Amino acid sequence: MSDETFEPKIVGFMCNWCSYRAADLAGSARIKYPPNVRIIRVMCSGRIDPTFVLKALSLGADGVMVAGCHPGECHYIDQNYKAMRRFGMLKHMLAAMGVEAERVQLVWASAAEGQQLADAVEKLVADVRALGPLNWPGNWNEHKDRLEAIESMVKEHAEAMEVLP
Amino acid sequence: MAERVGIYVCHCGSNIAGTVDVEEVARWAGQHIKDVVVSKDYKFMCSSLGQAMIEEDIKTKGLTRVVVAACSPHLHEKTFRRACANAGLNPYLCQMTNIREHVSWVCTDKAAGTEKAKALVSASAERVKYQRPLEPMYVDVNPATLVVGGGIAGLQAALELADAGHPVYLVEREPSIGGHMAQFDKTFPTLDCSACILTPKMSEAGQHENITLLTYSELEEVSGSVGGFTVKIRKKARYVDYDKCTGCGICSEKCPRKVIDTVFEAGIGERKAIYSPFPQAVPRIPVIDVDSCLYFTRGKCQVCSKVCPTNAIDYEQKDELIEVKVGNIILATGWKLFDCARMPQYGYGRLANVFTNLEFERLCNAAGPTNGKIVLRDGKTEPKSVAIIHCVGSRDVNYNEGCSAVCCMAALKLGHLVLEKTNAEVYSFYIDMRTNQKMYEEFYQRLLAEGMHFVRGKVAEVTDAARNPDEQGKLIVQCEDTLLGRQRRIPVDMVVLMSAMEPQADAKELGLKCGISCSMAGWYTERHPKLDPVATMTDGVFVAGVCQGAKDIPASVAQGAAAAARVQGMITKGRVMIEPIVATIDEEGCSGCRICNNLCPYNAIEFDEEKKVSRVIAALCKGCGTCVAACPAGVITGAHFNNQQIFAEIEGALWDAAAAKTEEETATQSVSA
Amino acid sequence: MSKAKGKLAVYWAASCGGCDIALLAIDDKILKVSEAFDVVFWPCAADGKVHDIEKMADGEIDVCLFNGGIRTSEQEYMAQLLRKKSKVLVAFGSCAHEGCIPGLANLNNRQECFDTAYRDTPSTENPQNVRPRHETQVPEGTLYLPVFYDTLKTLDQTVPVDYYLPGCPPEADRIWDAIVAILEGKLPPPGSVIGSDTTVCDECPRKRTEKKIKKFHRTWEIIPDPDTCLLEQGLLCMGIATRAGCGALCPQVNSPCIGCYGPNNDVKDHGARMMSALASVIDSQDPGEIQQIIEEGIPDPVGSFYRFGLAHSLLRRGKLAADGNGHK
Amino acid sequence: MKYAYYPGCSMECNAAAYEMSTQVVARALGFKLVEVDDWNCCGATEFFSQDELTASAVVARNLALVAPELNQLVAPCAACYLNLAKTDRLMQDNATINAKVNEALAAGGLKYKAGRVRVRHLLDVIYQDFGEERIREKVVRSLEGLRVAPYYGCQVVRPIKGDDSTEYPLHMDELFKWLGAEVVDYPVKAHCCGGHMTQISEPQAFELIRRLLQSAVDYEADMILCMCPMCQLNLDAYQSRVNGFFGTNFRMPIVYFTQMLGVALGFELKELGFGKELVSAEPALRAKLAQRASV
Repeated sequence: MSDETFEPKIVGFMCNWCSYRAADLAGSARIKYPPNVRIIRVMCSGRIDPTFVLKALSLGADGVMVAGCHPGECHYIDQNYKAMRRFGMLKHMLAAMGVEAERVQLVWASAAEGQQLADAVEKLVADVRALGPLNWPGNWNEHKDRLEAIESMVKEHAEAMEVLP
Repeated sequence: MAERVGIYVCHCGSNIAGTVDVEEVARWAGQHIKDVVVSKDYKFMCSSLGQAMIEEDIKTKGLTRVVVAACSPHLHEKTFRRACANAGLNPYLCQMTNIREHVSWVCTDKAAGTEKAKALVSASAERVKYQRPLEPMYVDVNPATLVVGGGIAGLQAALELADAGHPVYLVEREPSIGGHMAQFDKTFPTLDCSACILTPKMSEAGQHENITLLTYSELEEVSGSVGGFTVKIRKKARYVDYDKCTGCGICSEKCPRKVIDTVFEAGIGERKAIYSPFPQAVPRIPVIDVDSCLYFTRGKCQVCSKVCPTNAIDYEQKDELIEVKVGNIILATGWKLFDCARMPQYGYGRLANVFTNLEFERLCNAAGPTNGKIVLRDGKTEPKSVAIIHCVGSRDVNYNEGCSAVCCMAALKLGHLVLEKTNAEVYSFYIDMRTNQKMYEEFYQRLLAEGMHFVRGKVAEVTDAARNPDEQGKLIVQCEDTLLGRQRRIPVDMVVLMSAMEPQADAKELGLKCGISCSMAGWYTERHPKLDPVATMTDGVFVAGVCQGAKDIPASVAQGAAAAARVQGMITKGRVMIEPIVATIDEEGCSGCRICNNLCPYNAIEFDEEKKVSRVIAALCKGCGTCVAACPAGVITGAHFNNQQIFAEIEGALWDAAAAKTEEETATQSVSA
Repeated sequence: MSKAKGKLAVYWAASCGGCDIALLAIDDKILKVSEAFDVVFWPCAADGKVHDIEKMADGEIDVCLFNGGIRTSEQEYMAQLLRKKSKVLVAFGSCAHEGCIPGLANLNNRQECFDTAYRDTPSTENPQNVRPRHETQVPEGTLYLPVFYDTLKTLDQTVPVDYYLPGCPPEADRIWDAIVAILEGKLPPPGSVIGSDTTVCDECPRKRTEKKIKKFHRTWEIIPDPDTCLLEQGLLCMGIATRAGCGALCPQVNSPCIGCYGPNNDVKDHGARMMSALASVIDSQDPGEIQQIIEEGIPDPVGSFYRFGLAHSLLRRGKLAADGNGHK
Repeated sequence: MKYAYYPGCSMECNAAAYEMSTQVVARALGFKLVEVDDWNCCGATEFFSQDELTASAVVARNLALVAPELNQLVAPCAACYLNLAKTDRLMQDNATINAKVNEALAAGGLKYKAGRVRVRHLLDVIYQDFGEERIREKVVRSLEGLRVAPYYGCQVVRPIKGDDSTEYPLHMDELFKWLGAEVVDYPVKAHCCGGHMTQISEPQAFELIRRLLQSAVDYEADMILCMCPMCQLNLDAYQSRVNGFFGTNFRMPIVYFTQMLGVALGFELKELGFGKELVSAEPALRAKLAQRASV
């Protein structure tokens, strides 16, 4: 994939009360931002499980946005602090796995911050675009010689033993 | 058995169809998404015809799941859930895809918009297959209502509800109800006296059998939810026994300690250390200001106690925390004045004869510190010329971007009062004259006829740096007159700053307690700016008056009444539906590790010491899902947002990104092939 | 058990061999196994030839206990062969189940594995820098070694697996439970893990209360109280997120669970579950402090949370070099 | 504390007193000013209006030359400060200019990532980074009794919005209150000094200068404090011409704020460049501060 045509695929996990509504507001206000983020709604950023982020990356997402209400402004009192802690833990682990920090970003946006959310999307997309595709599933595809080696082994054994078609 | 999914893509006129090829999305979904048996596009899905189409398909085509790709679920989720229910499908088997706010309105390129819409539809379609039927839960509505704020909006709301026969708790931070309206002299455009129209309402509220007045009190904590809130209120110590005091006022009269009254008199008048803010205060029970009271600060005096005929003074009184149970809450907390010292170029605080509009209201008010005489800061000189500067701290990106809505009319009113009471020339410096309500423009015309001078332009500065003898000793208002197209310097004796209305300093904090948010400007966010202006995103919490946005008295009254009407509707209905989105713990799988026990702010998770398992109390659970994400054994399920559903949604959203996997899968098959 | 004897195969791929020993740890019950089965293939214990297996009819082997992950083309071939010849294929032990310690090498690529094994370890004496190669020319012709992969795969990432027997190694009692289930035909639905679906906490006698963690300790830093939950003492005990079945062996001897039984049913990613649970109870609301607690307390997050499950996790491995296949 | 330092051309000749006092004050407060190696013209006042892109490229070269380990650049001259800050802002906001400027820089083997360097005026550094407590500690000769009129001019306060008010700035006022001076509430503190109008239309320029001087006299100030070489030049050098033009008799000393800060920190007048101003500040200093120390 050449850089000119690389359109990052990004999954955004957003809480029902603030960040999802910020995205709604960005829409109502016709604020334009890159179309790369596909938003998945959860009730609270506290629902966001690191597994979701890993799942998205493992399926080929180039980046992930985790968004919630500002700290201290959670609709569920303080559950977004749990999101903050999990994000810190996840970030630490992803760094060890070699995933660039810019690919997974934590964003706080209140329901009134349509512009801020749009800006955050713009930044995330620009950051990921600069890093290039992640293509995580491609990461565990083996070199071509693996297939050849198995085929030659199958052939060798088949010829010797005449067991396999 | 495979689900039978129906997909409905809305054009929303051209709102969606303008930047998303909706026909293509529907066609693609029908061909590429598994288990889709119907995929259609339609001009307006939310119309009765659109809904009927879905209902018809559910019945005739045996749909078991429905996806509606249209606007935000916050707008129409209920509509489509109802349509499904009408056709006998559990409403929670319907999923909305937001391709308007999240796609068509934010995209510029139609091809990109169409691709994004496909991904979102795919996500919903994969998710909806795993959705489970849910039964809504109902709670009874407590008929009592809490109204926070005793200004005109809150008063109106409280009286409407009380008159309808429902109990109301009216909480007010100051010693008396009345709010800002009690400070004003006249009201525009009719010029009737503010106190004359307000005080009857105040005393009505004070005497109403259904209203419990909680003045000098503040909201401490809110728990529970719509229908059944529990509210903790701090009744601050007045140091006066509420039951013994008759409100005779001798204590204030005899109190030797005078202080500047920065609240009611806006800093230009005085009050005593034991005081009732104004003569018509409701209740008439005074309070002791401990920061200035001689007894509290120096340990001696006690004059008030000695003169009180009913022994009502109680220096030992403590703050009291009370708890009330209500079904709904109306916030009508009003506003505060912009701090004009933040615009030093206008000289407030530096130049003596620069006043705020609130100070000037008190100056004009016959019950105010000057008995209604308009005089300079020296307390005696009548000004010969007065400049009224509009938009101070409002319509200014450096302070408040929005318009304060009332200042043009208030400036006209103050101008009229100056013309009426003095011989001064009056200059109004305005950016735009906004007089767009009933009888407002007529009032503007009246002031033009009365001889008030109007200069269109934003004032650059108010200075005492004179350039010629005429300016010597005056305040010079420097301004570009945009109608004349030139700079003007107008020397005056007195300047009145029409200061912006700003949200209360603790508006955000109070909003959080009640679970509602503020706009960027700091006003409470209504559920819908046009169609639902007094409800909020939190069921059972309503807003009225200026706390929702700057507005004048008639609009505040209308909102107060509107909020009361909404609450009455809830009370009459008797019960409200709450979403069955709650967590459940599989007790078989729970090993009692107790990770989740500390995570719930509503204490909805209890630990069974005997069985060594944790359990969710459904009635307390608000469905945030934090415990679901935290459970290390994965045995907590969040209804409507379970792992399976979200994983499927992620997979669907990335339907076009998973290509790299296929190569691997084909490679593993070489032996068995 | 009067019916005809079944056929049993046991195979060893990328693993330490502990699983073969564990099979013997069922003690004299092994005799009952041999009463019920003819062992047709068990390279670790008895002589056997691949071509004997190749000559068998498909599905001729009743049960194959396969331990070890898939690191080379030969192992992949054997996995495919045994899958084809066996009615029931059991991923036996943590390596076949989730990659186990050999899977931790997925943080590196082939080149780095070879550098470590053939150059960097202190005990290596390899002045000519000899490395294994797939093809080697000798006068007699070409010799082949299996291809060594960049990424270790689990058995079920290679071929369909019927049952999993978790553990590093599986506990003798659990092995016997599984054998009994096989003999009595009382197996759970295919695809299941044979074992409990609760977590180690269920078997752990320590006292647990609500959790709040201000600091994580490494095992050598503190001597934990013997009666209190180890996690509550700041030790990174994986027991909360790890399938029961071992009888909480490690916590019973004052050592935190390291997670060898893997996660319980329906959990997609063992490490993520653990991270999520652990992070949730960190006792701080300050982003800087949170980061400090995490980074100082858990210097090796992958080794801590994915010690056994990296190859089977959602990401499966660390990021490879830019050319995509690790051939730096 | 260490900052990159961009002196600009004025500091070398007509504002030598500013440069001298800046260096003395920096040493006394313990911060290091590392001069940008091989700096060039800041574009002065008019260049940006003539050719924005070329001006940006010329100015950006200075930003690019800031040593990589430093991320704050201090400019004492108001025009330099504004041009440097404006260029950085322009490059951040305008991708085209950013790209073209970097293209130009690349020709000289340089590059500049917009936003890397925070451009600050000297007053802001002293006011914010040292702050009241530390400055008060350093005062050895209080300016008590001296009435000063703080004059900010235009370029430092506008249009780049800092932390001070853009309409009625107060930081210099506060700084001199810490030093013990009586700060007059100088209402024309951010008005125009005439700028280059002196070269175009003297009557216009003289009127602007007269207003500033008159206001200082009205408020009984002993001197006007400047933070811009252009302001100082106009108010000081043209004062006698203004007197001639209007028949007035102004004798208002115009000095740099760093000079008076230096006095408060206990330095000798000579070290601070006093004596270079045309309307001597010495009589005022002697009269007001004589009894305190060896002025």
